Amino acid sequence: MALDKNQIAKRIARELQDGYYVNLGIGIPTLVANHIPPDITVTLQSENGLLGMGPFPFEGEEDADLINAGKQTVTLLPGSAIFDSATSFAMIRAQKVNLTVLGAMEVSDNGDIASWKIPGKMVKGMGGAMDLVASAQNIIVCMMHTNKHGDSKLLKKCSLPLTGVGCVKRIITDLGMFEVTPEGFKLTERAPGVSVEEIQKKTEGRLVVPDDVKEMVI
Amino acid sequence: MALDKNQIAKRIARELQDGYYVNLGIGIPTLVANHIPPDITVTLQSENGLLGMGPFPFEGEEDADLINAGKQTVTLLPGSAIFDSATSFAMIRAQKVNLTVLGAMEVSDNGDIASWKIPGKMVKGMGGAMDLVASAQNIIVCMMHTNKHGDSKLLKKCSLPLTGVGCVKRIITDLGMFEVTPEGFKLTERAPGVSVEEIQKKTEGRLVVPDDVKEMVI
Amino acid sequence: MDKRVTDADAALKGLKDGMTLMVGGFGLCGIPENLIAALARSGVKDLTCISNNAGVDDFGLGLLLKSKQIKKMIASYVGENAEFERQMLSGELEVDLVPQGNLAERCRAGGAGIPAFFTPAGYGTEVAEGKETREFDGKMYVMERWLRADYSLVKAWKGDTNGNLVYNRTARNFNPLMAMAGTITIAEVEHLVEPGEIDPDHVHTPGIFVHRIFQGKNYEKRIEQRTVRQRA
Amino acid sequence: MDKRVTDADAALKGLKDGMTLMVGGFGLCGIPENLIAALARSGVKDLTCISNNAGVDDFGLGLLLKSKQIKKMIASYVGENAEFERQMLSGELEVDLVPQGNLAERCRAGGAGIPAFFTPAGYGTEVAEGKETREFDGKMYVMERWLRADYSLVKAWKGDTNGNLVYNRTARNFNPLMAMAGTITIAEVEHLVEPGEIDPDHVHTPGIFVHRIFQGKNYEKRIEQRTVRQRA
Repeated sequence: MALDKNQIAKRIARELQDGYYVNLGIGIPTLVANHIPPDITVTLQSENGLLGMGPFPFEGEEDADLINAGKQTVTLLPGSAIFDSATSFAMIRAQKVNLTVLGAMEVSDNGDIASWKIPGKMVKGMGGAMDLVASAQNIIVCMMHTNKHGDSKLLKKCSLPLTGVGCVKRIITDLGMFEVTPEGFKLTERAPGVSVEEIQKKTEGRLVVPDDVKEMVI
Repeated sequence: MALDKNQIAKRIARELQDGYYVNLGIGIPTLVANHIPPDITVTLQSENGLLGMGPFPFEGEEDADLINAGKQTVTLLPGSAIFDSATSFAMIRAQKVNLTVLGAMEVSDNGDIASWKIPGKMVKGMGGAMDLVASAQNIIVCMMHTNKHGDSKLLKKCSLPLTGVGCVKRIITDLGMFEVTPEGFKLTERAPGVSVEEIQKKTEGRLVVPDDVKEMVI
Repeated sequence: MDKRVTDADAALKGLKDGMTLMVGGFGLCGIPENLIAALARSGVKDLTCISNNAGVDDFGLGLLLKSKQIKKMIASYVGENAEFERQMLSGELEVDLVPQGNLAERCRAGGAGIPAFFTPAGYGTEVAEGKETREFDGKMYVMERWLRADYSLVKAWKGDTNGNLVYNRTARNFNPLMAMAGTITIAEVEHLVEPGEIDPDHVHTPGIFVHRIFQGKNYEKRIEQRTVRQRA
Repeated sequence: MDKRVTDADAALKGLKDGMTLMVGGFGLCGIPENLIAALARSGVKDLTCISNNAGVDDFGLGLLLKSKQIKKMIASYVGENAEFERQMLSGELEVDLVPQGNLAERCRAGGAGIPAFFTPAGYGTEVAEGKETREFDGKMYVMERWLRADYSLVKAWKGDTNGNLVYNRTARNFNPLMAMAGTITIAEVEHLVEPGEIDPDHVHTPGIFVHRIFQGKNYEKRIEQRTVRQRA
């Protein structure tokens, strides 16, 4: 059965390591924060200028001056730091942030990503996504495997304007987990109950299927 | 009679305007701070990261963590600010500092300045001087008119390695005040009792002498 | 140097049609509410506004979009504003979308006298079209230019009459960078204090960058996404 | 993430001959005294040191010059150190003199992922020889590259175990910039505190830039130019 959003977030959380600084994008990536293993310390960076982001505030304790990059009210943890937007992207470009998790509209089998624009239709802007993907040493994209028309979002070539080129290292969809390799998307884990055949059918880009593809443990 | 160091500083101080941010170099320029007219507010910037520099501390109140660019112990005035070296030179390059006063070994009649190196002999380094002269909108150089051998320091062309090109706007020496113009050094004021002839004799670079050169009022 | 002016209207003196403005804030967090309201009142038009976002339909820069005072918008994310999207898609509004980190660095560069620099963000995408690219140490970069403004409008939590500013929490964001890059920088603050009341080590924006300052009033500080958790 | 190590010697783990180090401080103000002493004890050699100054003959980086542990020095002003001048003029020591503002900006660039930028300082002088120059808006600029270090050694007044740092007065200087630019950044602090004891708004160097931290001891904090005024 395909993964739901929380299961995707939970699987991504297993990629976290002790001491990591992590930037979580808007949407599913935000949910990763709910699943950080209790035995490790992970520090969340929010690109509007916050290191050490805590959970949402209790009702009545919201502070309009304290938000994350998704404009949500958040809190500070002991030992957090505030800085301006230039310093925030300084630490991103200098690869001090160990892992970036973000959503996408399309990914191509050479690691290109498109996530910010549908020409003539949707023009919200790229926010910090272009900076993050061009800089991060480790990027995980999480998204649904297909769009609402059932078309694959794992492509030979992105059809939408790019956010970054050759930058995506790993992808998690509702159907499985993939590494971007010179040969294309390498299937490393499939969602529980999802067949290799279904994934093959729903992947337009080059897909590499190793002999033994384990089922994902959530 | 030629001006002494304090008189030079006093004359420079008359160039200050209300609201100016000023960077004073090491040596004679530092003395300018003692002659700021009491009816104007001038804020001193020190390039090691200090805005609103106060006078030397009282004996026993020196703080090793509070020095100026000359490594002298100083104090803070109410409303001062501390910042890092990159921010300090940001404000210098962005021309937020209204006036820079510094010393020199040589100045040429097109506004070049040499102040940091005598090849094979003296190599102390340029410190912040190259940044200051390349950035400041208004630079006053103050120095003795001749070196200890009696040779002119106002030259056609600097013989020493340059600190900056075409940047000096005004020069004050012990003999007079000069503007750098396309025609060369224009004598605007002569030191009390110093003759135009003496200045002509001691100036190697092109000198423009207007019909009526006033005596400097200290 | 006492830089205080009476209010937002007085602070905008000299601001003319066609000028380029930087406006601090991230979303509605840390925006100069009083100055934006005064801009709307002033009727000044054909503005080029540099701001990370464009407000929402009825608040922040959205107010100036509604009144069609903005000719061109330079921003990184404008997804919160339907009127913006309409004006952009219809061609009424010129828009230059800039990666957020590039936007921040370009503002800082403007305030730091750095006319151009190389950045990895946007390489290989349409935002790099027509721009110089270059390889350094095996990685590709795009050359970006500084941004500067005729007027920079920023909001701080506290400021002294010398112009020294202190921001509160993530309301800091672009404000210190834009403060650096204005030919005239105007700061509105929640608390205007006398010189000496801010520890020099706590100053975020040194006063040299600020030309006019006043204490704002009636702060609405609207929250865009009120997210809370339940008490156990 | 607890980054504390026991002392300066433990902090230098992994530092090897031939490495490039940044060392914070301006003159003797804000230098990492404990780390410099530990470097001298360690005997590590052939170092390239990036620091605004080179200490004095018997203190600061002067200690490492005397013991000939430094192969190359990148600095802006070295006039306080006779041994330095001797080694440089004799050719024992490689020296790269860099305008102070360029040095600061190049360190920041290294810590900000900006591989190159344009600066006016040094244009037309020997420091621009062999470098690309370019005109922007009618003014000439020189292209300068980032500086980065294998280890950055910085000194702060206060730090927490997450690595967040606060500097005191002008002992700040190059420290925050060098902290950004180290592959491994080590901070020695006068006061090591627990997370939560520093107001997040007062942090000068966010902990993400710092990899190891310890509380230094026996600070000498030597004054180079003791200037005082008489009480009236």
